[in-house]
Formats: sequence, structure tokens, C-alpha cells
Amino acid sequence: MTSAGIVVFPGSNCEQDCMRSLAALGASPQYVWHAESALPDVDIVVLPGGFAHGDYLRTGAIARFSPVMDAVRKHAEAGGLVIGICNGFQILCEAGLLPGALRKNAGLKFLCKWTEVRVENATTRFTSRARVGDVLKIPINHFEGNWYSDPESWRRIRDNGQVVLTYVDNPNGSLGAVAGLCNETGNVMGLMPHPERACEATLGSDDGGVILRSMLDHVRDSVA
Amino acid sequence: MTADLLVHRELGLTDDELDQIRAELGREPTYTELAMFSVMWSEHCSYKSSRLHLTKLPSKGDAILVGPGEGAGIIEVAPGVAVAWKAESHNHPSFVEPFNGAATGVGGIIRDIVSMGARPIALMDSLRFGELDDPRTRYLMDGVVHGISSYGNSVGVPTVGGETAFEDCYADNPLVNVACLGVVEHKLMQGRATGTGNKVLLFGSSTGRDGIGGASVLASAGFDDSSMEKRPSVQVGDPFSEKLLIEASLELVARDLIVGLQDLGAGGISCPASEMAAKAGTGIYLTADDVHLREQEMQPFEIMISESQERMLAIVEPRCVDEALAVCAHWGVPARVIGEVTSSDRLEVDVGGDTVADVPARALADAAPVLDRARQRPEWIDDLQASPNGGDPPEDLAGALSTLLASPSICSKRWVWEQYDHMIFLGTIGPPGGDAAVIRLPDREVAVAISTDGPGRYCYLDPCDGARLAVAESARNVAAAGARPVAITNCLNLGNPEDPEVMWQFGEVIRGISDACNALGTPVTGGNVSFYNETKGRPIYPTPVIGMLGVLDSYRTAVGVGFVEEGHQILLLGSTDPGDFGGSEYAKMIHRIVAGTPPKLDLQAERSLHLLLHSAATQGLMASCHDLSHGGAAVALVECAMAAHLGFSVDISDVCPQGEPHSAWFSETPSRAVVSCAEEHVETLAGLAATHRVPLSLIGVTGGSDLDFGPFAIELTTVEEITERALPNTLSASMDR
Amino acid sequence: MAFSAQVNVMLKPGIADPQGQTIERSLPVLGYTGVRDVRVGKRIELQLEAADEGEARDRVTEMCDKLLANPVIESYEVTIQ
Amino acid sequence: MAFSAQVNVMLKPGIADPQGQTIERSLPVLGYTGVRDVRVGKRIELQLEAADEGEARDRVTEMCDKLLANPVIESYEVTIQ
Ligand SMILES: Nc1ncnc2c1ncn2[C@@H]1O[C@H](COP(=O)(O)OP(=O)(O)O)[C@@H](O)[C@H]1O
Ligand SMILES: [Mg+2]
Repeated sequence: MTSAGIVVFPGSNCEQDCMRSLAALGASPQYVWHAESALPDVDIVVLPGGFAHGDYLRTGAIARFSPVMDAVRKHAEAGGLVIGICNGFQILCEAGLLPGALRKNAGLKFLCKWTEVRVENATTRFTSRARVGDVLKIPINHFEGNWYSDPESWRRIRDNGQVVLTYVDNPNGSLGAVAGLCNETGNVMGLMPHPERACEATLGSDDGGVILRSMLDHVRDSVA
Repeated sequence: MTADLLVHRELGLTDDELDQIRAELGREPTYTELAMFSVMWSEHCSYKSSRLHLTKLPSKGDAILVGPGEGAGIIEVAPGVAVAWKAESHNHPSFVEPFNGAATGVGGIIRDIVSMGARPIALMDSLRFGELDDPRTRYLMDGVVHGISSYGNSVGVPTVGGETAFEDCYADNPLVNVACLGVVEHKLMQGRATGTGNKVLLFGSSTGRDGIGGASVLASAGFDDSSMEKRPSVQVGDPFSEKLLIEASLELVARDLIVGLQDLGAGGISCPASEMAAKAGTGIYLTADDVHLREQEMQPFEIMISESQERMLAIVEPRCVDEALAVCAHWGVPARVIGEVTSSDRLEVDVGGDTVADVPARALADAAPVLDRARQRPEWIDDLQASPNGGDPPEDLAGALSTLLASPSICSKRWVWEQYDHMIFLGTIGPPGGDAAVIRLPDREVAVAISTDGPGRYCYLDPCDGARLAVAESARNVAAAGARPVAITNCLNLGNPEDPEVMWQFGEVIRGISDACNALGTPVTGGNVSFYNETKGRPIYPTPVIGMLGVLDSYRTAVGVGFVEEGHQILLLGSTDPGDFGGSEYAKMIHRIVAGTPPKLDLQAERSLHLLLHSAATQGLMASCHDLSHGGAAVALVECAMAAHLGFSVDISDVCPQGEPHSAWFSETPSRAVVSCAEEHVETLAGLAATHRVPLSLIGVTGGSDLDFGPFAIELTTVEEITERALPNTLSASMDR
Repeated sequence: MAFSAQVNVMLKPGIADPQGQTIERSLPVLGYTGVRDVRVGKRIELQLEAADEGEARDRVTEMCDKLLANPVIESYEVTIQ
Repeated sequence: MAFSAQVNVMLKPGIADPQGQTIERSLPVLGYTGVRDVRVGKRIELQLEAADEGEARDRVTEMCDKLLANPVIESYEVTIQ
């Protein structure tokens, strides 16, 4: 069974939802406290949403110094899967595991709403269950989701196919309407929408399962 | 140190109260004691003006595990599954500083829930402001919503619903009422200082001078320009510390490390220390030197009454102290043992070896005077009720409908609730935008439906009938979502209790709530009274906000307001009275009149409707259901269509044959709902309605992209534009402080 | 004439600053000891037209009172260049 | 020795500043015209121990690089007293 370590920072708050949704998809998730300096033996690392350290100073600014982040970096360098959702995405950018930075939404309001995101690259380990152009309905929930990068890096990111998801209707001013992207090696992804909130039709959509299942598929296939 | 003769007045105590304190102590009080009495005996903490009346509210019921008097009411919603439910007001702090006032209001109600050993899983906010054409009102509203959003989202509790209404009378006195729902995870906690020799653990943020005398100063006196001077007591919310405090508290409960728990709010340490001892019949000995401070050289009285946020007090057996401290340390929550439980019945406070306070715990917690304040029915009310109620026909029906849809109190509140995380915990089956929020309890089948309602205009015209209508509407909202109304919490917002007319309103409100709760079978599990809501002598409308909680045995039977499919039948349940325009949105918006008497309510008819809706929902007969409230049938129909982006064609000319045409459209007769269902269920529904003696009329079918009312039709996209743009357009104009 | 103005807006003394406290607590973990009293505020920079420096200062001060600072909890400091 | 440090953290030039723009747009409504280029950043004040001013500046600069500012979007300015 695919194992996942959900990192809990002080101030994280979506860890329980990640736990429930991953378990419902058949994975075996466990929590990892941010002060741990080693990760348990897991296939996937999840940095969940929330407000690590209150998001004080800047989102993710303090969290990236948590002891566990060294272990997360090593896991990533060894090719392990890492997904950062919302605050997790912000932390990955601050830690330099993903490019760019997340600024305040252009409208200067917190936004919790359903969005449609388009799959731009279906060959990643996070989107193998989708096709390019598929539109997924997944909610966002953030004040700082306005992704930015300098023009030069932006060109490289695009050319490399690192843009994984874009908003159909850009809610926050994100450069290139980026909703989610991955690193150059394709094993670390960050996204502002919350796939774990879209795993049950009763709640409005189960499209988030496409992303989470793609990861589980990848782990299963690479073991086999 | 003995208190100066007039110091008590400065602290807000009357001469009589000082005499009573002397009698309790058998000597002159010290300054610290006087300060502690002043906060504990303030209106806000002691309920001295309201207590006599509150005892008349029905509070017993099979499902009620804990009634009023504790941190929150506890309701059993399924065998072995209990939830906590409580509302609080934070009106005055939110006027002084909207962002932080509202934020700390959210923090306060969350701690109330946690103090019961429950995990907070949903918030609701009931907001009242002045009219939006005033830039200052826009500033207040923006700040309040941002404050709730910032605190609630960060602390990780979804804000799943509420209400937002606008009346001139709230211009200088907005209402910010917040309710919180929690689920008891391991065991129910209570605020009891049991076990002589047990330790008193203070944990959470450090104690500073912020908020000294907040409760007594801000919430227990009238407002005037000098209130701006009271600003140093403004507090800044820290949702991050609160989040850690929640996790630490719940872990202490789950690991059985504490025997008593209470939050710190109004009254500071004095409040839980005296109340926990008084309830357990014990005493508490505190060393104020051990309190972790944020500022230097704080006086003992400051330490005892500071209302610094994000703190809790626990009672711990000596053998568990180390483990409890370790739990707090794990979460990064500062914690200190500051005293112990004694076998005396006194609260003793020691500083540097000197006793600065030694008072019977009960004297602080329970002995505040109970006042039977004068009540006087206002003379103006007869004239008001006898005046025309604003029910005259409009110039044109379509124009009136557009005006109502754009009215700030009716239009879409998306601008508000999109700023709130309303999805966390994966339980929001019924999101904001519907009648009630439906929340599935974590990992369970059972769900609760919650709604807050407080029709201020109705209560102004007739506080008793208005309060009955408030209870009825909140119950109808949860019934429309498919739930069985079970219990209420409340926030009663009124003017100055020293004004006999306000006190009369209060008595009438209590009478109305009791009456309705008895008839609807929904006891009161607790609540909050907020007096002194007035500026320059002008009281607000009496505004009882009712927080209704209903239960759905399965979340799967929840019903939404939006139509579901083309070709469904649309039914109107209940009968419509042509004259129900007093205090209506129609009368206010079309004729600028707030007069007459509020709509007539037959509580038996109301209850029958709830029973009908609940059983229809349980049997899966309804595709959608929306109760009728502000704006009447026409507005409700439009809302059903917009929620699903699906049009309709209806004829409502027959539903109110006695009245002029606009009565059928806009009259606010209670006890009604619009339902849509598949053709094959119409007969069964009609049979069920007959059994419950609820009138039913078939009024049309769903489908298309127009709202076809017969006399005229509007495009769905047009009304969507009207109601969705109303708030954003208004609020994008300037905001002045 | 064109002037540059800088406004520093800080929480008043005595008003809790959870943000500053959180940063302060995290610094030792990063190896920075001996840091105290961390306070976080806002800095606003702008350009404006005014007849002279005095007028520029008066206008910016007025803007602070009305919009840029929240006098209930914040104090501010204006520099004009 | 104890030093006071002030750090101004601003968005880099060229990076859109919606907060600044919002203020700029609302100033004319309040009667303030002729105001341009409003930028909103953070100001952090702190006290620290260091052997001399140079060391204090170095330590604060290091804190900025590591924690107080995000080099992707922000620049900073340190003053020591
Ligand atoms: N301040 C608010 N916070 C969250 N949701 C709100 C707020 N105000 C209104 N809403 C939501 O908007 C919808 C309409 O509110 P309202 O017109 O008061 O409903 P009703 O008439 O059924 O009581 C509800 O779902 C309500 O929860
Ligand atoms: Mg309703």
C-alpha cells in the first residue's frame, strides 16, 4: 500500500482532510511532526494547507526552517514524490524546492471558492490520470496565491513543461494563471487548489482524486 | 492596601454593591479585590439585569446533556454523539476596532467550545450594520468580515453561514454575534476545580495589560464620543496561538490529564478561578507571581483582570502535571502551574508572599446582585403599530422585485462568505447560500443543520412577536434543509437596561422566545445577553439572534435550496396572508415604512410545516426546498432558480386570492416554503401535507433560462447580475474610518 | 514640487504584536540569539505634489490619520524628502 | 552592546503592488490628489546584542537574506542605531 507522510507544522490545519482523503483512496497516510529530523519510510510527502506559524511575516517563511524540511529536501533529491497544497506550496517556494513566490491575491481578499483548473501537462506524476485540456473542479482557499516569478525563470518553467495546472478564470492574478507547477525533475509539485477537498461528489466534486490517484498510480507502477 | 472610598465608582461599582462586598468580606476590600469584583459583577459577566428573566427560558429536553450556565450547551445528536453549541456577541469591541474586535470575538467563542472538551468544527456569524451609503459603515463591515475571515480561517474552523442585515439603528453600534459548533471528541469536560491539592495550570499566551477591564468598560456602559478614549483596551487576536491552544487543550482532555477546564475571556483569570471553585465548592490559592507576563511591573489587580486573549485554565492532579506541561510544550504553548485547589471556599491571591485578595469564590462568581429593573411599555409603540404597515401595491411588480433583489439585506452575501474558509473538515454538505448550513460530523453519518436569525424590524414593532418569529424562522431554515429542529442558543442584543422601555423590550423578547421554544420543542441551551447597544441615547432595535440547531440522522437526506432538474414541479407549502407587510423588506424598500405589526405567526402551523418538511426530506421526496422569509414568495423563487442556474415558469396569482396581486409576491407570512420535486412524488407529498394539515398549491415547473412569473418574465442572468453585484459594487466605494 | 514621503506605521506600545513575537521565537532556532522586542509594522512610500515640504508633511500626516494608519492601535512617523 | 535595528522590506520595483494601488485609488476619493507611486511594504524593528555596529549590521543583513525578506520578490534596507 502506498504510504504518505503528512507533515504537520504548528498552524497547519488541512492535515486531517488530507489524511481522510488519502485513506479513502486506499493509501496509508500518517502524520509527521515538523520537529522530526527524519521522515518515516514513506513514498509520498504531503505538505498540507493551513497557516504554518500563523503565516506570520510571510507565508511559509518560518516553516521552511523546520527540522523536517531537510528530510523533505533529501526525499525530493532522491526522487521521492512531494506535494505541497496551498500553504504547502508556499512553503516549497520559500524553501526553494519550487520556483517563484506567492504574493497577496490581486483582489486583496481571502478567497474560498470552487475554481476550474485546466491540465496543461498530463505526463507528470501528478496528472497521469488526466489528459491535457481536461478541466478539473477543485476549490481554492487562500489569501496569498498570486504566483510570481521573474521573466527569465518563467520562460524556462514554461519551456520545461513545469506548468501543470492553470486557472480557467484567474482568481488571484497569478502569472500565467498558474494554479500548480512542478520542479524540473517532475517529482515535486505545488498547487493552490485543494485536491483533498474535492474527493467526494457530495461535497461538490471528486476531481481532486485525479491528482491524488495519479500519485498513487505512480508509486505503485514504479514499485512493480 | 485598602481601597479608596470612591475608587469603586471609577471601577463601575455602585455604592450598594460596595456595601454588599463589605458584607461578604466582613471588612474593607483591597484594591485587587475591588477590581476583581468590578469585572465579575459587571453586567457582561454577572448578567445582573437579565438573570431574573433568563430563568424563564425553557432549558430542559431529552437531548440536552448540558444546559445554560456552562461554557456551551451540549446536545446529544445521535446515541453517544454530542455536540457543543453556543453564541457570543462582540459588538462593542468591533465598533472600536472592527478587524480585531471581530477576530477576538471568534477566538472567544471557540475557547468556550473547547472548554467543554469539544473540537470546534463550524462557526456562524450574524452581523448588523448601518446603511451602506455611509462610508464608515462600509469601513466597519469590511473590517469585521476581514477580521472574522482572518481569525477563523487561520485557526482552521470553517465559517459556514450567518446573516448580514442593514438598518440605520446599527450605524454607530454594529452587531457582531458569532456562534460556534463543536463535537465532543473523547469526553465532556466541565469547569470544576475539584480535588483539594490539585494544581491550577494556566496555559496559552502571556498576560499583558491589553484588555484590562474590557468586559466592564466596553460591554457594560453606554457609548458616546468618550468611548474613543477607551481604546487602549483594544486587543489584537492571535489565531496562531489559538490554534495551538485548541490542539493542546484537546490533547490534555484526550489523554485524561486534566479534571477541569475553562477558558479565559471577560474577567480574565478572576473568572474561571472563582467560577470553577464556586461550582466545585472548593477554594483556589493562586500565586500571581507565577503568571507568565508579557509586560513588566504589572500590578496584581492587572494580572487578575487582564483579558489577554488565547488563554485557558485547567485543573490537574499532581501526578499528571509533568505530562500536562509536556503536552503544552509539544504544541509550543507556554504553561505554568499558578496555584492549587484548597478545601476552603475562598479564592486567595498571593503576590511575593503577601495576600492581595482573599474572597469567597462564590461571592465573586454568584453573589452579584440580581436586579429586577423597572420595565415600561413605550408609549410610542401603540402609534407605531397603528400606523400603515407599508403594504400598499407597488408601481410595478417587476421593478419592486428588482429593488428587493438588490437590497443589501436580501442580495447575495457571496462577497462575505467567499472570504471565509467554509470547507475545511470535509463536512460542509450544505454550504453558505442556502437556508441553513448542513454540517456532517467528522467520520459519521449524522449531520446537523444550523442557522442564525434575528429579525430586528419585527422585534422593534413587537418584541414578543418578533422574538417568536425569530425562533420560527431559524427552525424553519433548518427544517427546510431536511433537519429536525432540536435546540437553540441565542444572543440577545438590546439597548440600555437602565431604560425601562429597553427592559420592557427585553422581557417581551424572553416571553416570545419561551413561547416559541416551548411550542416548537427546541429548548435553550445557553446564550449571551448584550446590553448597552446604543449611541447617544438611541437604542438599537431589540435584536434577539437565535442560533437553531437541527439534526439529520443521515447527511444523505439533506436538501438544498436550488432547483435540481428541468421539468420538476414547484409547490408552495403554507398559506399566505395578504396583510403580512409590517416590518417587511418590501415595506422598507418600496415604501420606506417600518410600522404596523409584524406578520402573524401560528406556532402550531409552523410546527406542522417543520414536521412535514422533515419527513418529506427523510423519505427523499423533495428535490429542493427553500423557506419563505424576507421578500416573500417572489424572492424565494428567484433564489431557488439562481442557486441552480435553472429557470422556472410559475403562476402565483391564486395563492393569496383575498389580497391584491403583490401580496402573493411579497407578503412575509411565516410558516411557508417552496419545494420542487419530481412529478411522481407530487401525490405522496400532497398526501403528507394533508396529514400534517399544511396547505399545498402547485404553482409551476422548473426549466429554461427565464424566470417566468406570468405577468412578466426576467432573464436568469439579469437577476443574477443584480443580486451578485449589489454588495461588491457598494463596497468598492470608499471607506472612512 | 514633487516630494517623496515615507511613512512607518507600527503598533502602539502595549498593543500585543503576535507576529513580532512569533518571529522572535523562531530566530534562536535559526541561530540568532540575543534578539528582543521584534515588532512588525507597515512601511508606505509615495510621491506627492505640494507647494513646499511643510505642506507635503501636513498632507501626508492627514492621510495617515484618515487612511494609512489605524489610530486606534497604530502610531506612525512621516519622513519627507 | 545593545543596538536597535530597523528593516524596511519592499516589493522590488516592477512587481505589481495591489495594496499600493488600492491606496492610490482611494486617496482621490478622500480628497488627496497628486499622489503617485504608492508602495506598501513591511517594517520590522528589533533590538539585538552585538560587539559593534558592524557586527549588528551583518547579523541583521543575514537575517534578512535568510528570513525577513524573500529575494524573489522583495528588497530590503537595514538601519542600525
Ligand atoms: N455574515 C455571513 N457569513 C456567512 N454566511 C452568510 C452571512 N450572511 C449571509 N450568509 C449566508 O447567505 C445565505 C442567505 O442568508 P439569509 O438571507 O439570512 O438566509 P435566510 O433568509 O434563509 O435566513 C445563507 O446561506 C447565509 O448563511
Ligand atoms: Mg431561509
